[in-house]
Amino acid sequence: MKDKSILIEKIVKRILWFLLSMLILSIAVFYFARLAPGDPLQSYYGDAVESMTSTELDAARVRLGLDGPIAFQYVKWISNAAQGDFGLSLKYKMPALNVITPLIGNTLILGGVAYILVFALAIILALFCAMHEDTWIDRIICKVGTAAYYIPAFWLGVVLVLIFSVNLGWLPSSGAYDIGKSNDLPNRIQHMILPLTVMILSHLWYYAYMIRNKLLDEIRKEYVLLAKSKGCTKSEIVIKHCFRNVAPTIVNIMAISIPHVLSGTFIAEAVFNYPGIGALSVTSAKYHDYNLLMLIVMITGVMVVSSSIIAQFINEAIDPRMKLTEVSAWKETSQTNSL
Amino acid sequence: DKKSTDGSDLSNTLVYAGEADESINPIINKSELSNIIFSGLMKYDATGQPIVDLAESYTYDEGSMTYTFKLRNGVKWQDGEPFTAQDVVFTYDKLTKDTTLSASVLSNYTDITKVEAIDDKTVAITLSQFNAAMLNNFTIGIIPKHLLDGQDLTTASFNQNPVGTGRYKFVEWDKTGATITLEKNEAYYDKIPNIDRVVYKTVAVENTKALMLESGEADLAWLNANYAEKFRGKDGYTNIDFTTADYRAVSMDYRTDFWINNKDSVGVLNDAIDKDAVVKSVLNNEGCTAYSPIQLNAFGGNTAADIYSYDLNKFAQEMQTLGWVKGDDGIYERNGQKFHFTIQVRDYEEERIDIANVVSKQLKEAGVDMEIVLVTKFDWKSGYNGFLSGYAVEFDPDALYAQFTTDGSANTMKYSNPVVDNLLTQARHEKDVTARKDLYGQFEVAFSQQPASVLIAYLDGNYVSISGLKGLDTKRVLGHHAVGVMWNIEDWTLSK
Amino acid sequence: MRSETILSVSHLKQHFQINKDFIIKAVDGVSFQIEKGEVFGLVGETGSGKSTIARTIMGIYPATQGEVCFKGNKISDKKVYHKYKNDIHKNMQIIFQDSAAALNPRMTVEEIIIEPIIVNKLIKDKKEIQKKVASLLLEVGLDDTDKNKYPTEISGGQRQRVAIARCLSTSPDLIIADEPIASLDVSIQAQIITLFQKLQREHGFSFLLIAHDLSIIKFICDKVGVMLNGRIMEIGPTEEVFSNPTHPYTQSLLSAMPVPDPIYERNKVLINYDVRSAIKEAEMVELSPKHSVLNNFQSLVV
Amino acid sequence: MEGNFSDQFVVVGANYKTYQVKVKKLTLRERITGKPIISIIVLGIIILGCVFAEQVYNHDPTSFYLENLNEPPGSEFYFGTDSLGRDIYSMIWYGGRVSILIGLLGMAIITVIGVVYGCLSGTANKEIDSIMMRIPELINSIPTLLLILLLTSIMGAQNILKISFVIGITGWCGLARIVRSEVRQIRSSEYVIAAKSMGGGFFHIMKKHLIPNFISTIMFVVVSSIGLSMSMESTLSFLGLGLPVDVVSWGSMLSLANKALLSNTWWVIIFPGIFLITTLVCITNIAYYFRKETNKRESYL
Amino acid sequence: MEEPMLQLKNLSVSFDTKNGEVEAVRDVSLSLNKGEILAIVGESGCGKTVMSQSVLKLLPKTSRIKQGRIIVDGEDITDYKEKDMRKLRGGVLSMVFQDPMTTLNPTIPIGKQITESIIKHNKVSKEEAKKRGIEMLNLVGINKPEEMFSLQPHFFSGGMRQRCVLAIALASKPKILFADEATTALDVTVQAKILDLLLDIRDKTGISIVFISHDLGVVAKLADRVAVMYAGKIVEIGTAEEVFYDPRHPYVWGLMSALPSMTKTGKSLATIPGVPPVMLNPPPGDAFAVRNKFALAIDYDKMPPMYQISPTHYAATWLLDEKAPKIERPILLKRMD
Ligand SMILES: Nc1ncnc2c1ncn2[C@@H]1O[C@H](COP(=O)(O)OP(=O)(O)OP(=O)(O)O)[C@@H](O)[C@H]1O
Ligand SMILES: Nc1ncnc2c1ncn2[C@@H]1O[C@H](COP(=O)(O)OP(=O)(O)OP(=O)(O)O)[C@@H](O)[C@H]1O
Ligand SMILES: [Mg+2]
Ligand SMILES: [Mg+2]
Repeated sequence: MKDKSILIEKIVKRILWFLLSMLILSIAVFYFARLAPGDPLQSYYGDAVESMTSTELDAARVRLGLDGPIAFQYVKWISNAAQGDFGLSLKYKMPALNVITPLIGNTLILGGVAYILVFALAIILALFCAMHEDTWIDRIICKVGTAAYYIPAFWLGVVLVLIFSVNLGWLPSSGAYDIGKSNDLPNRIQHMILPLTVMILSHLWYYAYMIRNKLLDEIRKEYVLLAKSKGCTKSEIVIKHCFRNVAPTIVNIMAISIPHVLSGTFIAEAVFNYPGIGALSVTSAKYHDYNLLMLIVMITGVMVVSSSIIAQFINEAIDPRMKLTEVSAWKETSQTNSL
Repeated sequence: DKKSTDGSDLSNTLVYAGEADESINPIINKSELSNIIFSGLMKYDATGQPIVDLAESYTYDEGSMTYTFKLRNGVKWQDGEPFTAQDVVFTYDKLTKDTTLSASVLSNYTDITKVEAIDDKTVAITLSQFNAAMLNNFTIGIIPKHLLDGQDLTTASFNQNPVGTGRYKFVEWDKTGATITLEKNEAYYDKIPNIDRVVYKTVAVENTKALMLESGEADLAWLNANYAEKFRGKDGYTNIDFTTADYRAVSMDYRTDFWINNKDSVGVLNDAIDKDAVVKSVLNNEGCTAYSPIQLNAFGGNTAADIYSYDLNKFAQEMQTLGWVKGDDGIYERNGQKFHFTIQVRDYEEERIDIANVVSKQLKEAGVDMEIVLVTKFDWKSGYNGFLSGYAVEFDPDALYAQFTTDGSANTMKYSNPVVDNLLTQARHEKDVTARKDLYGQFEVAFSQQPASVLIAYLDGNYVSISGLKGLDTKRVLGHHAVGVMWNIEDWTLSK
Repeated sequence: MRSETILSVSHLKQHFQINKDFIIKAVDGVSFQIEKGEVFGLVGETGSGKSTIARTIMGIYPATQGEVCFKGNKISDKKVYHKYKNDIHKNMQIIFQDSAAALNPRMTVEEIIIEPIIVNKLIKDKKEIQKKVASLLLEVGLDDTDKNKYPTEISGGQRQRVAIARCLSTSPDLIIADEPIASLDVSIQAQIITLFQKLQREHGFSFLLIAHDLSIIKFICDKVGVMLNGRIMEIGPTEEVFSNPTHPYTQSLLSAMPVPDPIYERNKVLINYDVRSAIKEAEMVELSPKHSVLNNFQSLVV
Repeated sequence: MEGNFSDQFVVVGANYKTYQVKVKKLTLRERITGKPIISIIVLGIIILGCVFAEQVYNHDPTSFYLENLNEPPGSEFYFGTDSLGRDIYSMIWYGGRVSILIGLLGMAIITVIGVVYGCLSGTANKEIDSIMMRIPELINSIPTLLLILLLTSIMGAQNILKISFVIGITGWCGLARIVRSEVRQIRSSEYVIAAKSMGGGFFHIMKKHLIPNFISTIMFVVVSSIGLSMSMESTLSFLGLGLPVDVVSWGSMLSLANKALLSNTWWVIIFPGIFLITTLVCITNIAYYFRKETNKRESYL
Repeated sequence: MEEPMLQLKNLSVSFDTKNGEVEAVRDVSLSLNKGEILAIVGESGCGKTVMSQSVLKLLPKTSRIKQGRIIVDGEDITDYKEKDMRKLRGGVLSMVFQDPMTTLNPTIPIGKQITESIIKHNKVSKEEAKKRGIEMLNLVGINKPEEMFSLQPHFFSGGMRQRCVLAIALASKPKILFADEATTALDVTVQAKILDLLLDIRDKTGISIVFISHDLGVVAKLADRVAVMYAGKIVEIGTAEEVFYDPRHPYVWGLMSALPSMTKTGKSLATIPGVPPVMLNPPPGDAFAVRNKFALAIDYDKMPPMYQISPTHYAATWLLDEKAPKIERPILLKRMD
C-alpha cells in the first residue's frame, strides 16, 4: 500500500523532473542557437536575401517566427511545439518534423545496432580482461583497444572504404541501401557493416575499459573471497557475482552514453554518406536552421532523460539498495564522457 | 515488364551522384533535375541559343514590346492534367508579382509588365523595354497552376514532389535512402529518352561521389580535377571533359571599409598571383587562367582585357605608384593601414579552399595579407572583406547585369562602377548582335581595369561515367558547378 | 569545593530525516554532565548514537532539540556558538577511532600536529612552533624523527599518538575521544590508555570517552553511561554501574563482555535482553545520588 | 660466533640490540618496471621535436612547393608532399605544436572548470549540490559534437584559443563529477571534521585537505583529457569546424584523409596519423599508470 | 590416535614485494583434531590470516609457500592446483571472514548464495538445495528462514548477516571451518551469541574449527586449544587452560597484563613498549626480543626452538631452556569466581 504510493510519487517526481529538464534544455539551446552571428533568413532565401527590402525582410521574419525578442520567439515556439508543430526548417523549407521523419529511422537503426553491439562486445571484452587481469592477453587487448579508440573515426572510415569497397569490392561505400531495396534486409545490413565497424571500434574500448575497471574494483571486494572459498571458479565469480554488481553501473553508463553514441553516428553518417539525423544536425547547426536544431536536440534529450529514468527502474530491480537513494545516473559513472 | 518496375533492376537506370538539393522547382533553384523534369517556353540548343520548346512558335512585336507564344498542342502535365496557357501565366505571375518569393532569378524578369493568356494555347508577355536576354529568360521551367495555385511556393510540398512537363517525370524522393527517382516521361511531347529511369543520389561529401563511381554505385558524376584524374584510362570508365563557363575568383566585398578605402588596389593583385601555377596544381591542368567573367562566352573573350600577368616586379612598381609601402613584416601599408583583408571560403568545396590557400600564400610572398576564413554558408553581415566566388555565364551574357551593375540582384559584392553599369545596361537593350558583342568586349576591358574580383581560373567540367553510358555531348559549355550535362539526355544510351 | 562542570548535555535529540516517511532518531533525549578532570565513558552497541552525540557536541550537526553547554555557555545555540567560537575550537578537541581516516595522508606528522595552532593562530613564531612540536611529540611518546613522516609511513599506534598530539596542541579543556583505541592492537591499546591516564593525571583534562569495550571503560572512566537506541539506559559512577548493574541491558552487556578466563567463560550464562520488551514512555530513576537508570523495564524495584 | 653460554643466557631486556629492517635497494630496472617509461620517452621526443620545430624541419611548413605535388617520401621531402606540394615532414613538427598546445589548453580548461565546479558542488549543501549536478547531466544529454557545433557557430572564426575553449567547455562534466564525489568523500572524512572542529575555514580545508587528496585520483582524467582534446580537434577539422586553413595541425593534416587516400598518396595520411595516434597512446599509457597507482589493492580473484 | 583433520608441517609463506620478501608465516607447525576448536591469537599483521588462507590457497599470486606441507584429512594438498582446490573449498575447507557487511554479495539473495555452494559440491536439484539452504538458515538460528531465503543481504542486521555467512560456509558440510576474526566486527552481545552458536554447531556436526582472533576474551570462551602467534611464528600453543593459566612466553605475559580486565582499576596497565615488527626481513633471533624486558642475549641472535612443557603445551622462548635464569612470571591470571 505504502510502497505503491511511494512508487507513484516517484514516477510523478520523475516525470516532473523530465519535463523540467526538457524545458531548461530547450530554453538553453533556443537561446544559445540564436546567439550565433549570421542571418537565418539567408538559410531560407539564400543570397537573394541581399536584395530584399526591409519590409520584405520584416514580413519574412514574422512568417518564419524570427521576429520579436528571443523570449517572445521562444514562447511562440514552445506553444506551437506543445501542439506538435515544430516549425519550418529554414534550410529544407518544409516542416522540421517532415525533414526528420524519413531520416530518424536510419539513425536509430544504425545507432541502436551500434549501441547494442558496442555494449554487448564491451561487456564480453571487459569480462574477459577482468578475468585475465594483468596477463599478456589483457595487456595486449588494452593496448590495441586504446589505439583503436584513438584512431580518428573518420580516418578509419575512409581506410575501411578504401579496402572493402574500392579494392575488394565486398561492401558498398555509402548509403543506407541500394536503389529500390529499402525493404531488403540483407542489403541494409550490408550497408551497415562498415559504419557499424567504425562506430564500434571507436566506442568499444571506451566502454570496455570503463566496465573492465568497474569489474576490477569489484573483484577486489571481500565477497569474492567468500565466493572463492565456496569453490566457485574464476569465471563463475566474475560473471555471476561481480558482473551482477556492476550491472547497475553499466545500465547507468548505457543510459548516459546515448548522446555519445549518437555523436558517433554523426561521423559515420558523414563518412559513409549514410542519410540520417546525425549529418542533418551538423547541417542544421551550420545553417542556423533553428527549428530543425531544436527538434533534434529535443529528440536526443528525450531519449537520454527518459532512458536514465528507465535505467533507474531497471537498477532498482537489480539492486534493491538503490531504492533508498535517488541516484542520478550521471553520478554513477566514471571517466569523462566526452566526444 | 515487371522487372523494371520493382526498382532493383538497374540495367537501364542511370545512377547519377550529385549534390544534395532541398527542393526541385525551376523557380526556386535551377538544377540538373529541374531541368529535365520541367520544360520552359524556350530551351537552349547545343550552342546555348534559345529555341522553342513548350512554345510551338513565338512572335515579337516591337511596337508593343510583346512576345506572343503559341503553345504546343497536346502537352500534358506528368500527372495527366492538360498543360494550358494558364500555367504559363501563373508561372510568370509568380516570377513578377509574388512578394513572398525571393529567388535570385527574379531580377531577370523585372522588365515584364504584363502576362496574359489570349486563349488556351496562346500567351502574350509584354515588356517595358527591349531586353536582349529575354528569350533566354523564357527558358525557365513552367510550373503547374493546378497544383500550386494559392500556395507559398517556397514551402510547398510540391517542391519535394514535383510535376512538370519535361522529359523525365518524378517518381519518388526516398529521403531514407537519399535517392530521387525519375522515370522517362512516356507522354513527352518531343523525343522520348532511351534511358528508362534516372536515379539521383544525393551526396554531401565530394569524395563520396568518386568512391561511388569506383565501387559501381553510381554511373555518372561530376568530379573535381584531382579525383577525375584517377579514372583517366581506367577500364570501364569514360572521362568526359566539358568546357564550363565556371570560374573562380577572389571577390571583394565593397561594403567593407577596407575596400571602400582601397578600391584602386584590386586589379594590381592580379600581378602577384601565379594563376598558371594554380591551374597546374589545384586544377591538375583541367582548366585555364581567367581574365574576364565572360571569357568563354560566345559574347566574351576579348583578349584586350587580359591586361595583367604574373610579374612581381611589375606588381611592386604598381604598388609603389599606388602609394603602398612595405612594412617591417613584409606587408604593404598605406595611410597607416596594412594590406590585410579577409575572405570567406565555403568549407565543403575542396578546390576553392585549395585555390584560396595557394593564392593567399602567393599574395603573402608579394606583401599582401589575405586571411582565409572557412564558413559553411556565406555570411554577408560579419564584415569579411571578400569571398572566394564562383560564377558562370554560360548563356546570354546579360547574366552579368544582375551581378555587376550597382544594385543588381546578384551583386553580392556591392560592386559599383558607372562605366560597367552603363555598358551592361546598353548591352541588355541592344538588339544588334554584333553591337552587343562589341559592348561586352568594352565591358571586359572596363572590368579588367577596375575589377570587382581577382579572377583566377576557369574550371573544366570533369565528368566521369561508366563506359556503357554513351551520348554525352561536350558541345555545350556548362554552367556553374558544371550544371547542364543532361541537356541532351534524351539521346543518351546506357548498357551495363 | 564543588567541582566545575565542563560539559553538560541535557535532553539532547538528534534526528536525521532520511526521507519524508523515515526519520532516524540517532539520539533521542540524552542528558549527562562531565566535571572538570573527569573521564566520562559512553558504551553501547553499534548505532546506538554514541558518535552522533560526540559530533553534535562538536557542533558538526546542529542539535534537533535539547542543549549542550560548554563551560556554562549554551553552544547548541548558533549565536552562542559563534560568540565562543574561538574558545570552543581551542578547548574542545576530538580524537577518532580510525587513526588512518582521521589524519590527512598528504600531510606530514608535523603539519598535522601544528594544524590547530596555525588555524587558530595561537603561536606565530616559527621557532616557538618548532619547540611546541618537539614537546608534543615527547609528550605522546613519539620520536622526533617521526615528524617528517606521512601517516601511512607509521604504525596505527603511532598514528593514534599523532592524533592525540594534535588535539593536545591547543591544551583543550575537553577531549572527546570517539572509540580512540578500537582499531588498535591489545598491546598498543594499553599504551594509549596509559597515555590517557597520564594526561588526565598530569594536565587534568576532561574526557568524553566513547567505547564499546566495557573493560576499558571500567578501567579508566569515573562515570559511565550505557546507551541503547539513542537513549541512555543507565548512568552512574563506573564502580556502581559495574558492581550493581540495574538495567537488564547493562546486565546483558556485562554478561556478554568476554573475559580472558577459559573456565569462567565456558560456564558463563548470557543474560539476554530483548529490546522490544522496553516500555516506550519511561523516566530516569535515581538509584543513588549519581546512579540513575531508565525505567523502561518491568522488574525495577526502587 | 659460538659465545659463552652463560653470556648468552643473561637477561638483557628490551632494545639490547637494534635491528634495522633491510629494505632492498631497488635497481634502476626494478624502479622503472611498471612505469610507462617508453611512453614517456617517445612522448618526450615528439614534444621536443615540436617545441624545436624550427630546428627540426627542413622546409617551410606553410609553403606550397607547387613544382613538387604529391611527391612520395624521399631525400628531399622526408615524408613526401601533399597535393599542393606542402612538406609533410615539416608540417608534422610544426602542426604537432598546435595539436599539443590545443591538448594542453583543453586540459587546462577542463581541469579548472571541472575542479572548481566539482569542489563547489561537493562542498555545497544537499539541495544546491543536487541542482548543480543536474547541469552537467543536462549538458551531457546533447551529443557533444552538436554542442561544439553550436558553440563554434556562436563564436565565429576559430583560433587555437577558441577551439581549446570549446573543447574544454564541453568536456569538463566527467571531471567535475569525479571531483565532486571525491570532495564529498573527503569532506566527510574524519580529518576534515577534525580540521573543522578546530576552526579551519573553507579555504584552509580546500587547500590543505581537499585538493591534495583528490589530485591523484583525477590525474587519470586530467591526463587523458589532453588526448581527448587532441583527437577532438582532429574530428572538428574533419567536420570543417577546425582551425583556420593556414594553421597546420595534426588534425587538419588528417582531415585531408579523404582526398589523399583517393589519390593513393598514403604518406599524406599515414604520417600525421601515426604521430597523432602514437602521441595519444603514449598519453593514455601515462594516464593508465596514474589510474593503476591510485588503485593498488590486490585482486581477490 | 586418531588422524588429525589438519596438519601444518613447518609451513612458511612469503610474499614477493617490490621491497623484498615479506615472510608472513614462518615455520608454523600445528595440528587440528576432529571436532576441535583451535584458536589462533596474535596482533595485527602477525600472519594469522595468511596462514589460514594459505590452507585454502586463497592468497594472491605474489605469495608462495616457501616450505612445509599442508595435510588435510590425511591428504597432502600442498601442491594442489586451482582445480583440485576448488573441490576442497566449500566441500572440505570453508571460511568465514571478518566483516559480515562486505563479505556477502549485496545484490544476490541470501538463499542463492547459500545454495550455490550446495549445488556445486553435492550435485542436487534446486529444490533439494533450497531445502538444505533453509535447513542451514535454521541451524544458524535465523527466524522464518523461508522468508529470509529470498531476501538480499541489506535487509539483515550485522549479526544476522554473520549468521548467513556462517550458513554459507557450513552449507556443504565442510570438515574444517576457518573463522578469520569472524566476530570482531560485531557488538559484544551479538558476538557472544555467535560464539555460542559456533560451539553449538561444533557439538552438533563435529566440525573442526580454526578460530582466528586477537581478543583473548573471545578465545577463552571458545577454544579447546590456543596458539599464540607473533611475527609469523607460533610462540606458544597449548590447551586453553594451559595458555591462559600457565603462559610461558613473555609475549603472552605481556598480552595478558596489558588487558584492562586483568588489572585493577586505578592501577596503570602494564604495557608492552614498542610495536610489532615489520615482516619484511624479520630479525634473525626472537622477533619479540626488542620489546621483551626479559629478553636474553641469545634471543637477539638465535631463534628459540619449541620447548615442550606438557604433552599439549609448547612454547618458543629461550627462557624455557635449562640454562636460562628462572624468571618470576609477572602476573598470574587470577581465576574469576
Ligand atoms: N549523518 C547522518 N545521517 C543520517 N543518519 C545518521 C547520520 N549519522 C549517523 N546516523 C545514524 O544514526 C545512528 C547512530 O549512529 P552513530 O554513528 O552515532 O552510532 P554509534 O553508536 O557511534 O555506532 P558505532 O559504534 O558503530 O560507531 C545510526 O543508525 C546511523 O545510521
Ligand atoms: N598480499 C600481500 N603482499 C605482501 N604482504 C602481505 C600481503 N598480505 C599480507 N601481507 C603481510 O603479511 C603479514 C601477515 O598478514 P596477515 O594478514 O596474515 O596478518 P593478520 O594476523 O591476519 O593481521 P590482522 O589481525 O590485521 O588481520 C603482514 O605483515 C602483511 O603485511
Ligand atoms: Mg561511532
Ligand atoms: Mg587478518
